[in-house]
Amino acid sequence: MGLEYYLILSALLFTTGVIGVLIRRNAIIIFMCIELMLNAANLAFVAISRHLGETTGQVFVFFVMTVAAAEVAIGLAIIVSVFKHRQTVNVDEVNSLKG
Amino acid sequence: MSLGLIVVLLISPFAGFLINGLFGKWLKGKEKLSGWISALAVFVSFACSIIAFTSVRGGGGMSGDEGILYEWIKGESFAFNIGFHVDALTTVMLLVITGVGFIIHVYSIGYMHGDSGYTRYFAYLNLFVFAMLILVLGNNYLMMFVGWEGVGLCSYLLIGFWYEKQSATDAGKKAFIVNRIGDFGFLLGMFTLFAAFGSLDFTTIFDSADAGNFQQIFGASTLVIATLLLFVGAVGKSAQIPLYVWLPDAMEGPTPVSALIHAATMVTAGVYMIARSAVLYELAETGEVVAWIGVLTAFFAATIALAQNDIKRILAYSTVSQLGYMFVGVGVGAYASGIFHLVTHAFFKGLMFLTAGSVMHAMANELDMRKMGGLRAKMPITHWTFLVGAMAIAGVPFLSGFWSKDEILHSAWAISPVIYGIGLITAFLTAFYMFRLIFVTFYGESRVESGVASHLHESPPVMWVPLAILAIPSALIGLLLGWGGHNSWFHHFTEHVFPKAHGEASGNMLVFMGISSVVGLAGIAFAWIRYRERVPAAEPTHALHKLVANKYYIDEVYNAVIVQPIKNGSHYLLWRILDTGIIDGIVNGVAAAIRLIGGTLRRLQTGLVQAYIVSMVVGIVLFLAYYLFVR
Amino acid sequence: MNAEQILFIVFGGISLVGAVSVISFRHPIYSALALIVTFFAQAGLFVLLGAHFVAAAQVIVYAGAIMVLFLFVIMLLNLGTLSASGSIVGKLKGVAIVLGLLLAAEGIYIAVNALNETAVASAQPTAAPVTTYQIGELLFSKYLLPFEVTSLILLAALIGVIVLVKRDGPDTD
Amino acid sequence: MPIEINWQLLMPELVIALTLIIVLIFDMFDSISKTILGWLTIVGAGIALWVSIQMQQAGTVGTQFNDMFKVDSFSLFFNIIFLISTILVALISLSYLGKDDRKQGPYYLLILLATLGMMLMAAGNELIVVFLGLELMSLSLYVLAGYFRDNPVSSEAGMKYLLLGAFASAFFLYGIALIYGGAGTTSIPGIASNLTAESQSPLLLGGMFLLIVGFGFKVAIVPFHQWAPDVYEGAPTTIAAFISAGPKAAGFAAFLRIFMEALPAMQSQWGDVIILLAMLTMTVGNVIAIAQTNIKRMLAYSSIAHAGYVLIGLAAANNEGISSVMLYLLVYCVMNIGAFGAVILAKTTDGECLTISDYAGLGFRKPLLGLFMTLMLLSLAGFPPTAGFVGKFYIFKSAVQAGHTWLVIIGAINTAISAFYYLRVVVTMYMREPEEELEFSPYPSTLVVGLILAVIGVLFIGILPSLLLNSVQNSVL
Repeated sequence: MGLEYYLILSALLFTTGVIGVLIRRNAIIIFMCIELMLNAANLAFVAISRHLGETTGQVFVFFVMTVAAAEVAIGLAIIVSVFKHRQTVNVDEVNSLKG
Repeated sequence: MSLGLIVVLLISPFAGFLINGLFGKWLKGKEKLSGWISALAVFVSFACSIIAFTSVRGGGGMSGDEGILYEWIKGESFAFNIGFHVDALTTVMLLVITGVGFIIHVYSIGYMHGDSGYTRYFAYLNLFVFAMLILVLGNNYLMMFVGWEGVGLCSYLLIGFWYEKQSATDAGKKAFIVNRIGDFGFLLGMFTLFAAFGSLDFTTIFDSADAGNFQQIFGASTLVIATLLLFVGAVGKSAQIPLYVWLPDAMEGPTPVSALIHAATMVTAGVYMIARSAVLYELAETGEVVAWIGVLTAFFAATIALAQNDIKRILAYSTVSQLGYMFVGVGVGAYASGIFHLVTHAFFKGLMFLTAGSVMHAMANELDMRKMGGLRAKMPITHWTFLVGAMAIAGVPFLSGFWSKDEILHSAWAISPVIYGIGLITAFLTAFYMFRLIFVTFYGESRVESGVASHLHESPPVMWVPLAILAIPSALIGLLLGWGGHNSWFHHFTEHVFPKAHGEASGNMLVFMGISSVVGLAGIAFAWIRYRERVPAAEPTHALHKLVANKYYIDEVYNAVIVQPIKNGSHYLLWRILDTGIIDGIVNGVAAAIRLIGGTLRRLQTGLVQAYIVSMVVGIVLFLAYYLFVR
Repeated sequence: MNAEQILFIVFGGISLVGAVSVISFRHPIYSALALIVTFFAQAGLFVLLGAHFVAAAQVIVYAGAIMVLFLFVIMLLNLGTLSASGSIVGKLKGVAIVLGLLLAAEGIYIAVNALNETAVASAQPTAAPVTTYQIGELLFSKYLLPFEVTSLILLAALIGVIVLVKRDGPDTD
Repeated sequence: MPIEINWQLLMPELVIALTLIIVLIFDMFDSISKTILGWLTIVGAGIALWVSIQMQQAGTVGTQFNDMFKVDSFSLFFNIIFLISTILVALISLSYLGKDDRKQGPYYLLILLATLGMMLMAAGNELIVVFLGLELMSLSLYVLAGYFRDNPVSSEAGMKYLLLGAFASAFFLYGIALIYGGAGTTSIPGIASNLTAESQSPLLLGGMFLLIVGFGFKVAIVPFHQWAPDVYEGAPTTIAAFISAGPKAAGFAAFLRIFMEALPAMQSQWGDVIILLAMLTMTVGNVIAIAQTNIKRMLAYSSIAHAGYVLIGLAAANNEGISSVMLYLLVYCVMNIGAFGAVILAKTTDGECLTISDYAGLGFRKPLLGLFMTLMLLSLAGFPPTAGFVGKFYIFKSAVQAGHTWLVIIGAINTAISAFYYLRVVVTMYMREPEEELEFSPYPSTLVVGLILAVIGVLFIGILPSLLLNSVQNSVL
């Protein structure tokens, strides 16, 4: 399988994530979409790593997963603390800061 | 002379400022200490100035590269330096600033006693001296500008010192804004010079200008434009027509401030600047403009002073008027004479402000001289010292003002008899209004309100000793430095600084001296006739009285016909239209447009996360498209 | 069509369908489940690429840990009923889809030209899968610094979560 | 294979890590007063600062961890910037956090972690390290932005920062993947040696731009800037100061390192986009700042505009440009933290003064506050003889040298626009009468000390720039 196909798949997954971030109101789903984007990047890393015949890309993916886990933990915690104030996680209802 | 000396001279008041500024809380209970620290700081500068002075007298000095302390910022073909230029002109200014400054600091210790902002006051005062020293010590226009702005800032802080008083903050604002107009001119002048010479250093500019070696950005008139723009700055700072309006209001500040800043030092910065730039003004031949503005200011301010009853305001208008004389001096090419008048004026006007302060101190801050009278008996020292100052300014023979004013008028005659004539009339008016002040305040019946009269007293020694000290140079300095007119010691001392005056003063010196003396004495005599036993304002009760009081009915007419229109004109026409109308109009117009755009763009900031993401993604898509498909 | 291609199409197809489902399901729980499916399919792709360790980590970390956290929070906040009221998508739907399509076009353009004067073009792909042993050794030698930094990142996350959601007791528990 | 570690090269990072551990341990014991934690942070950062300065003066150079961590005068200079920011922020935080023990520990821990992240970004010689440093910094900042969780606005700021930040990070990561594909490596020297000629490869061009997106977000470049005003306004003021200073410098540090060291071959391709972004960023930042009434938001837009000025130096892409950027960032950090510190100082009994009209008459009523605020704003506006002027001067000069005259003209116009809103605050303080009398809290002494340090810094650099300049010019890449 050529690298192009993997990269196309990765681009499509990434874009799906972007669209999700743009259209969904629920902060948790937006966050899932961001995870989707990170995964798409991971896919690109592994595919490129394979085609280059070296391992950096795979190790990179390992680090990205750690970061993603940390980000999710913090992100969900912040979403919970916003929820406590507003009883909602819809991002378009959390807009008291503007201008 | 070493750089170290100059650095100590410069830094000492700044150290005083820091001590008073930073440890103000700690010094609160020890106000004497605060005041003396501040005075000592200026005294150190004074001592250094004397050393610098003797060095310059012995042929020393500092100019060009030797005065450079360090390079501030550097470009490919230019560098801005922090450096000093010390010559005769500088040392004269230094002695005036630190000498008069020191005396005024000492005086303030007594005068400001018990004020809640005591340490703040001395911190500002020290900072002012520091800024003024930068102004005169700098070896380039940039440092001069820094000092120029610095003194403006301090002046603003000190005028508005009693900020609880609405009139004080208003006066502060007015001074600040009017000065901005002038400073803008100075800034533009500086840009012009930089564009023409690629440098702001005095030595570089003057040498290149002399050699005709500069970029003619506006054709041959480059220098004319530069000098006129710089003069706009001087008009603002030195309160000349049409920007003089701020100075009388500036009397809202504490009186010693008026003495130091609005009589002796800051307001003379414009005169110093022109004297320093003498080479440029000679080449550009713009001196005559300076002289005309100067003489008109001198005359108008003197006429306004005739109609005032507030002691400090009379002194303020008198300052404006005397500054006009100085501009006449430097304008007609008699730079040494202009600076000489600056020196004598610093002493006698400083003295008069301080005596006015002494009167205020005794009269519970009363300034209206109609409510005074007969103070001579209760306040002998104040009276005598004031008299010395007034005689000096009036041009009584052999007192200091006589020498310096006479030199200026003598030099003006050679350029334009009209200027001379107006100057002479002004000299008459000066003598007249000053002695009107003396007679109404110190002579005649006491009109002091009974409550105040009971504790009318001479000021404490910390205040009257400075008065006495200042009275001596006010009386004698003219004789010491000015004996011999254009061949005097002062002229010899400063001869290397200034280019040779283009028109040698003609005519017999003694004749001019004679005319001046007669005019000055005539003014005093008129004042004596009219005000020896009369009070200016009280409403005339019946027709006969009116007739008798006709002379000062003219005062009122004059006031109504000339003074008020001038005041209103300057106030409303100039102030309202020029400032709020035109300048604000332009500024506001542009600002409104930008604010409108800003307000519109601001609406994009909706607070919605997704809207922000949309703009990010739009940016990414567009830029990526540019990279992938356009390039 | 060989086995690799078939598997690529299968796993790739599942992950894409899963991804689209994530953004189109109304209920967050379904979205989360769809995301898990996507992650599993991606793990399959990793295996296909010879990255066995990464595939395992993908299942354990993503599908196992991260998604459980998501589900936990969704249930904690009881979001199912909340988002059922009103629209699930924001006002920017139209703009978003146009932008997404443009971005996808650019991504595909980049991907198609991936072998255009780049390092990958001249490289020799290896067929042999990378073993866990190799990764492990790299992590503790060449990539020691990043490895240590990840521990700091986890520390930051730990502290952060405690700060943000730990209940304010009268005392520290 | 055994790993040789030269501990001396890692001293500043190790000192911070050690401080981190000490603070962590001290935070565990209930018997210890937690207010000491802030002081520990300051002392630790101070030692690290001293070590960094020593190493910088000695011209220490070296790499560690298989070339992944590069210590040179560039990274050490940025360490100095970060540590100064950290110390100043910790100083202004001491009083801001109040006496609540539970709030202290995590706060300083997160600040220290963020500082470590920044140091990694400046020293990272490998995209992995830069990415991890960036994430370490960002994650700590997300939490800090939402640190006052009882305050809905703070939580909102945290959430916005997190969602937008994670979104930008994903693009950044994708960019790294593309660069990895294009260059075959993620090591910065490796990329540079693989890309000796200009390349038209979409993989590289796309990757390069996505890196700009990632950094552009962190340093708030238009159009990736919109998080900044909301986060600055909502976050605790000390954290707004922190976010606006160190992380911005860190973003630019990595930006410079990657674009100047890894991608110099593609300078003609990123150069013009940087110019465009610089113009956009300055103008949008300044123009919107004029319309602001909240001082924290105004400072946020001003910080966006300042990112634009820094981009001018980056666009010059010569040694002059790099040194001017470094100088500017140092100056900017000091003056911006100072400005936020002055905002904290203007505290009334019912909270901070955040509306600009609240500052009416403060110049006379609170002379010290007025002085601090005025100096910082004048410096931000770029008036001589403050540090802001020196910084702008060298930025503009480098751009002129690089032939970007138009950029300088637009920069100068923007400076004029910016003077308008900075001076408006000053004018309000000194020339307007307050509408209502506000009761002010007494000044906390630590805050005043922090502000005095900032003032000294601003004036020192403004009056004696040459002392610092030599050090900066020796630190270029």
